[in-house]
Amino acid sequence: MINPYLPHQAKIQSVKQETTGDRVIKTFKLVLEDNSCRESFLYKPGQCAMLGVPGVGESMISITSSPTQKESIAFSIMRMGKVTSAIHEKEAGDPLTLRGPYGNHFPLDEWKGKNILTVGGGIGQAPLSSIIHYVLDNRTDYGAIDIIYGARTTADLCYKEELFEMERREDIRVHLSIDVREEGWDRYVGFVPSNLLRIKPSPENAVAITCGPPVMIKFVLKNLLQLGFAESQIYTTLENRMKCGIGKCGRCNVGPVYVCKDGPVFSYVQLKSLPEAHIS
Amino acid sequence: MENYGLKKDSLKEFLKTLQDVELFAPVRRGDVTAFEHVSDPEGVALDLEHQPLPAKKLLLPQTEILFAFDKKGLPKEPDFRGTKKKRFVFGVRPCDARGFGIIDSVYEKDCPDPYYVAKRSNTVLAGLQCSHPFPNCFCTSLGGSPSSSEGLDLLFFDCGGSYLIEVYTEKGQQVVKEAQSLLSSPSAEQITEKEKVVREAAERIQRSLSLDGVLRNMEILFEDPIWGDMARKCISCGICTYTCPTCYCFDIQDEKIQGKAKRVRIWDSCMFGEYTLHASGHNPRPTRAERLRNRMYHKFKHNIDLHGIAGCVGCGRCITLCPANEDLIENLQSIESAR
Amino acid sequence: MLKKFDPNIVAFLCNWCSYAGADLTGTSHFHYPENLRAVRVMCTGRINPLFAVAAFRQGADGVLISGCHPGECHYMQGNYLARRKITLFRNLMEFVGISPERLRMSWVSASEGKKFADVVKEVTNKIKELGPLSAFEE
Amino acid sequence: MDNQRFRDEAKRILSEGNVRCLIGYSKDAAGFRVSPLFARTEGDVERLLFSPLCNISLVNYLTLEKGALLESGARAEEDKIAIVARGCDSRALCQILAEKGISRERLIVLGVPCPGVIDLSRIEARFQGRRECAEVTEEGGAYLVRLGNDSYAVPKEELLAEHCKRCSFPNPLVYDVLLGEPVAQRKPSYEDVLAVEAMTLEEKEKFWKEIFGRCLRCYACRNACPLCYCDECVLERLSPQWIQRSVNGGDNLSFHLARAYHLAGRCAGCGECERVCPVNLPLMLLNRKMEKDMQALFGHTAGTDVEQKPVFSTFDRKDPEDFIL
Repeated sequence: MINPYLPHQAKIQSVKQETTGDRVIKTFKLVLEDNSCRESFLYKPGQCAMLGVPGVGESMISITSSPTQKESIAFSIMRMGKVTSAIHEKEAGDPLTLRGPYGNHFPLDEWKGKNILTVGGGIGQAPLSSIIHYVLDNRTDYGAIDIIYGARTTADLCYKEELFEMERREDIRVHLSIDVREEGWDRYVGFVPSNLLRIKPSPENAVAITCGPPVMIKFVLKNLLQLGFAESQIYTTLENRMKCGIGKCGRCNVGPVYVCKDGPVFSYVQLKSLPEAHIS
Repeated sequence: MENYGLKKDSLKEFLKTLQDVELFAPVRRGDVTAFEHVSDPEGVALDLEHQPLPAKKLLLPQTEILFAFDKKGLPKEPDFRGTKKKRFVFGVRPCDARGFGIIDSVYEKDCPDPYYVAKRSNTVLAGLQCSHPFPNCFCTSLGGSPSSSEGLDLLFFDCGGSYLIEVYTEKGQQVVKEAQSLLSSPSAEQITEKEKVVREAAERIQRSLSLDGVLRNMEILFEDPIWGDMARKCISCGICTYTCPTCYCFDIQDEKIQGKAKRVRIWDSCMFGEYTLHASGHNPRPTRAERLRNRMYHKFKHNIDLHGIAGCVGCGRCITLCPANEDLIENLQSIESAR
Repeated sequence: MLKKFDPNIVAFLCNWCSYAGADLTGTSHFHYPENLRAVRVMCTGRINPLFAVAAFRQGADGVLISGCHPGECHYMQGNYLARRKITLFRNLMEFVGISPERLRMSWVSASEGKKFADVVKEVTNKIKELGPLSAFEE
Repeated sequence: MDNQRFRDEAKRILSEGNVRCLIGYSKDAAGFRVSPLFARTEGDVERLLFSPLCNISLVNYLTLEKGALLESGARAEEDKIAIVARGCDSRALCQILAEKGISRERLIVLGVPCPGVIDLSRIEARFQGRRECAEVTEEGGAYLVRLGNDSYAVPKEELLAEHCKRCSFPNPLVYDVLLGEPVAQRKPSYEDVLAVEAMTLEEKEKFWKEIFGRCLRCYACRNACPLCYCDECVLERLSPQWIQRSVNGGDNLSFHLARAYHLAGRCAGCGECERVCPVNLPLMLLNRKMEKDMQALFGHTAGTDVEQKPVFSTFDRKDPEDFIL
């Protein structure tokens, strides 16, 4: 019988500091040590994995790379608790443990032919980044791509260089924002939900995926509906404290669903049926 | 089904005869009893009333090492079977045995838990019929009974001077075979007596509830202030969940002693505030009201929706042992009568 | 043959006196047993007996807490406060069956290198006499 | 105890306007149990009572009701909570007040001189299987127990809770209203502690190993304790993690040492930790050992003076130091 608690060995290929300030985010690119593990670790955008530091513990982190990026699996991690702090101490070449992938994923096959809108805030861009890379690597399968992303300050923006580069591309529209005015910032200043209303993306033949702080998600959902998006066109991801990743340890439930195995991806329609999700 | 008679004063001898098994049974610890590995059956104490922990802990230990790490930080392949010998658990309350069925629906399906499954398949459960159910027992309201055979390999009925043993499974038969010399065919009197104790035990159940109205009302009561009122007495300890034969939630922690690290899982309780606390400080269930509500929904709605059975067997421990007198039955009745 | 008992001793040393005293012991080449693991704290008044509990659980057979002589605390009264806490905690230890000799205190100033060596010798010998600590085993 | 006078006082207090609720006792519908009642209305007050069955300390509910109440320096115009306090509960309140963990202005204390309460497990065992709503009064050294149409006289000592037998603070120290006449004080005695002290170290280790080995770490002892009101408990800390979560001899010993030490010089002797323990650990032994030694070493008795400094934030130059090298 497979032991789902037994993690695989992974090596850190590179570490990139994404943000500065009091909530440091770093992106860790990992490579599984074992060849057969590498081949069997098949994931899709939206899925998560348990990252661990032996002797310290494990944390469930969403995968920020796309399965089309074969060379490594990337995780963007905010320094927060005991485990994420220990991971932040690690450097390229250091080992970490990895198990997964866990949970469901964004229905990217169903979305073929549609326009994709992502609305992210802060570290919430991590799973959205996986979608963006996947869609860009399968560009002809999808329609227009709009990326709305914001953070408190420029120091808190993840994937800056990459997004600035995307801004120059013809086949994708990037709308960045920060909450408070800063010198040298000529893009939008204000909260992400307001930026969304300002840009007014068309709901026609589109899906919208949002991820970020709970309060941002709440207003983004409201504004998407106001823009004419149907409930069935809206997706988000949830997070909760997790220990096992396989629906046994109990704590990540939102009503009858377990975020680790039934989530983390939920459509607005599903969320509405979960009073504990508190979206309305 | 096979059945046998066993003289009461031969019970200890019967247990001693079981050579190829490791015996687990309740033993006295202070003024309560607890299931433990028993090397000398003389120590077996069949006081099932003062038994805060059900036999659950034998298949789902409170602390279980998932694996140790070697010096390089690599996990060492664990031996989750623990013992090569079969385990024979004697003196299980029928309600607790039904509890395993509820845990099975989570632990044996949909990515099975190897630690639990290994112990489960290696364990023979021998029940003891509850001839005198306790004041807060309500198993009969949840599809069980003091004489339920569900989940058991064999069941002992106390017929005064002797036991009548019913054997339900091949696994149970295998074990009993070894003690054949102590067993007899049950006499007609024993069978009559057994029927009498079964009938009388069911009549002795004093408490009951109906879940129909509860299920209906749970559809509409989620945001009701009833949960705050209900949780007001609760002191957020772990007694109701730890002593529950169907609660299975756990925490995973890495622990290090003198540089030797291991990953352990330890029972956890949804009644603790820390249970759902995010590292960021956000807590989706920050107060006692949300936590008690979650526990009630999990046991009496979600479990029924997901697995077709309530997450409760009516053992009454959470009522008897609650320091604040939270009464599960009264709480369910107040849900039922809320609208 | 029985393996010789080599005790683990954890010492919490005050930054302003005993830690410097221990340094002086080294530079003055006074010899003392090598069983000691030193942890520097800013003042003995900062020490919670939980430090000792954690040390014992982690395999220490003895704990030494060393600070400034009475009246010489850098923060005026930290050592007096520590004395109270440790006095009581030793009683608690004894009550649950752990020899209080496993938790010792000493006053060692920055100039008392010799005294520090003597304290460590005495503590180590006492712990050797008591043998390994079993109470904190699983 | 005159329950009518009690209810009249309660009504008067609740009618004063800025009282959020009155925390008292009410009889459960069946059996011997008495539960906390959070009274707001006159109707609630009719259910209030005090009887020898009131074996729960309500002090802990001040923390549970709202953390804010316990903030020192909270503004007086904010709402008040009224609480029924027996001798030991009043002592706990006194200790919390001395620690400035509570604001006196926001409390209304209904003190009840308490001749001791009944151990629930004893009375449930004595009347096994009876589920009628019990009514108990104390008359002349005996409990008069009424169950349905039957009534029984049971000698007091047979049912009295263990910690009450050793209570030397039966009369409230801190109160706004005193309900009933002061009762006779029992002489302090530490025979239970002395018996353990008389054991050898090996005997003690064995004695406590068996006890701590039973512990389930359900934390009911902590959660029920009126003096355990910290916002964040050391047991929940992950870094540094002083006490590991594993339930085994060593970690359980660590936990109980931490618990006993944190209550040293603070325990009010209410016995809640023992009452709530599902495996009946004699935790008061540890608390009482600390109480006894505090008294002998530093002349400190917890919860007797609202102006008293916490024992570990003060010192005497002449404190014992015979163990210091």
